[in-house]
Amino acid sequence: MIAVTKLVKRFGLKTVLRGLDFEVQEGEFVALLGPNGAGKTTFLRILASLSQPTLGEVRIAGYRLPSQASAVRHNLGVVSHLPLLYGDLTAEENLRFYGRLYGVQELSQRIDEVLELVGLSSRRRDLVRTFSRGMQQRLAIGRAILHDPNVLLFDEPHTGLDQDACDMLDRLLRKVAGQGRTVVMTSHDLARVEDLASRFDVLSRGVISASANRSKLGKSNLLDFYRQALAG
Amino acid sequence: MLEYSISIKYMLAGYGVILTVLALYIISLFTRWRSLKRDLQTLNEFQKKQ
Amino acid sequence: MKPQPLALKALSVISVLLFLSALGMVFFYAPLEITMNYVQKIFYFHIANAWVGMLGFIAAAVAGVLYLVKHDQKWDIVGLAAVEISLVFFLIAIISGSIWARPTWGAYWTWEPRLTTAAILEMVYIAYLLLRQGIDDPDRRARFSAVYTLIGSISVPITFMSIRLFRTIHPVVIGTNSSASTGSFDMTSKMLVTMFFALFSFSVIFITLFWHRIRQGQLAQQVEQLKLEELQ
Amino acid sequence: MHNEIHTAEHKPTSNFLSAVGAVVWKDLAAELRSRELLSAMLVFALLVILIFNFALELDPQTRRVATPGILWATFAFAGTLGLNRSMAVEKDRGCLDGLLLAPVDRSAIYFGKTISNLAFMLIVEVIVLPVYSVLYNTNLFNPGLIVVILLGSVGYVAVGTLLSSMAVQTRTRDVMLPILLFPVVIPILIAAVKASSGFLQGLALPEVMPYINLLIVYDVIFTAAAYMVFDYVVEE
Repeated sequence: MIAVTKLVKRFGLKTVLRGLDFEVQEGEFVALLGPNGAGKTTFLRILASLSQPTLGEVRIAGYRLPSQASAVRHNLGVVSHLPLLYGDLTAEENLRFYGRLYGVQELSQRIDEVLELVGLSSRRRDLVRTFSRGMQQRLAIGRAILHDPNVLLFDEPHTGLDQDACDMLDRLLRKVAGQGRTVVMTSHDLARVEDLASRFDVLSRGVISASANRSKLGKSNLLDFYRQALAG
Repeated sequence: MLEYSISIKYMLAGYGVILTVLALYIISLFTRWRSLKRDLQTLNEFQKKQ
Repeated sequence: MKPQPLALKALSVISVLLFLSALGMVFFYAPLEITMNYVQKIFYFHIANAWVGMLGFIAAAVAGVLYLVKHDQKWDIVGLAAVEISLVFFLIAIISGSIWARPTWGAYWTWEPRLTTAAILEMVYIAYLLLRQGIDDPDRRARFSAVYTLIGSISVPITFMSIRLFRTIHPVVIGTNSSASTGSFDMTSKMLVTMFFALFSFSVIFITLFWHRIRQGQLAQQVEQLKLEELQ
Repeated sequence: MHNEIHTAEHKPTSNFLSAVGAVVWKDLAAELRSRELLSAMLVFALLVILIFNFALELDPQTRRVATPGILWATFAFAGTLGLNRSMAVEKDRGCLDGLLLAPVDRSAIYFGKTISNLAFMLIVEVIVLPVYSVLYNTNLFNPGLIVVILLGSVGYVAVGTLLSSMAVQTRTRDVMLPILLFPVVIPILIAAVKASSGFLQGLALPEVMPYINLLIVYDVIFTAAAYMVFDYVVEE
């Protein structure tokens, strides 16, 4: 579903990603781990078609970036630590706006479905500005799956949420990931992703330095695995 | 017709400004070059130490 | 940084010689003008400086387009060099022009199209430098700089045209028979020779300075890279 | 539950226009509710007029000459306020990324933002004109003036939208826009002031036409230029 080969990203003269290889099969849920500043967000922005690779090849759902960006964008849903929502519009209006940008068919019905899924049906006519951080993040997930993409990218979605909101978010993430979608999620919080992901990849020094399937990894070994990966 | 004494004064002022600004620019190019060289040197030394 | 190539060293020497010869020609070869006498001698260097400013303006526009097409930092360095030189030489042209204007028109500043356009161009270039200062990411800085030079290069000629719709009092030296506006004068052949020699000398000086300034930009880029590596 | 995957099979033009429409609709709907931007622009515009009143001691004689200049200075100042705010809203909550994630042409985003900025600008102008007329007992209802204001605003907003999307991405975003914008919109201000004063003084059309033509030329050139370079401003 996602195939990245020899990806290099430079900002001016500063090299952030140095020949990174990365592959995700359909239906996998990959947690992308790594310390702050390792380039996780940069990498995810490249996958999201928001930033162009300096060198290397990126393919998502069979389409190449950046030349076929429009086709990739149709297949992509993104949730970042910012909500990407307009505070002065209601929940429903926000979804309607994004739905029109994506050209979603039978939009009203789809909005109902999505609001039901993220548990915000009762607040659909309220301004997003009045929502709590957790509700905004749930709506952001609704926005990301509105056009029914088959690849989802989550960039630190738990940022700024309290425990309850995090748990609620996790349930929702499982729900949307479980529909056969491919998911890549960045995080620096191991405990958070331990139960969510099916695979753990560590990004450090500009490359994927280690990768392990959940089945191979004993439950308590994630921390050891992570430390080893960072130590090189 | 302009009086010679006045005309000469303005001419000198004009060329004075032209030469001064040009000289200032070249001096600034020079000093900036030197300070960049110095930066480069310290950075190189710093890298060697590590 | 490679040592100065021989061509650049030769150019520097030639530039100094040409500058001194031009200065000599202005004072010892060109005849005194009848009505304005000595102050008219400002004209030769005034126009030569304005010419260099113009060359820089064109070079900056070309570098801007090339950067947007090629996406190569090299053109950003060239663009910055062109803008800086253009800024300095137009500044000289403006000041020397006003000093000439005082005894001729009785005021330091007249809202004459060329003078006003040059002043507005200075504002564009100062805005350009401020814009660069406000951006840390070298890639974005180069992109925005190129876009802004492009907008400026289109706007400034239109500015000139629109001010031209008002009446002009600037002396029109070449290309028109009307000498109705005050301050215009007939050029003798010796004056013409002096003017063209000054224009030629300053063109060479422009190339020399431009080259030096580009080399300095490359050095600055090198230092910036080393600093970033240090930080990592 | 799993719908058909929407791949890039939409007709590009209808997709383009509906994306432009969606952006405009979104901006107007949000503004209609909060009225933050319009009220700030309006209050600011009225304050500028008030300041001009005291700064220039607008007696009836001066007023005749100064009115076009005051109007355009007011529009230009209030305009930067609106442009800045309109783009800051996109940047602050990551919405600009949200727009860029959508499978629409970047120029659709540019035209959408330009049209809604133009709408805000025109609304402010429509309110300022009668207020100015009443305050200074001057008749500003002149079809020629309306055309000039429309043409001038189009050019101003075409460049302003491009530059404001640049300005909000800088460290010095609060002060950057007027510094970037004013030196390059001078042709508009010159032509618009001259054309406005021509119409207000009842000059014959041929005398005003050069300025109108200049405005049209500026509008066309800058809309085209901004359309071509907008990608470079938003894409990384």
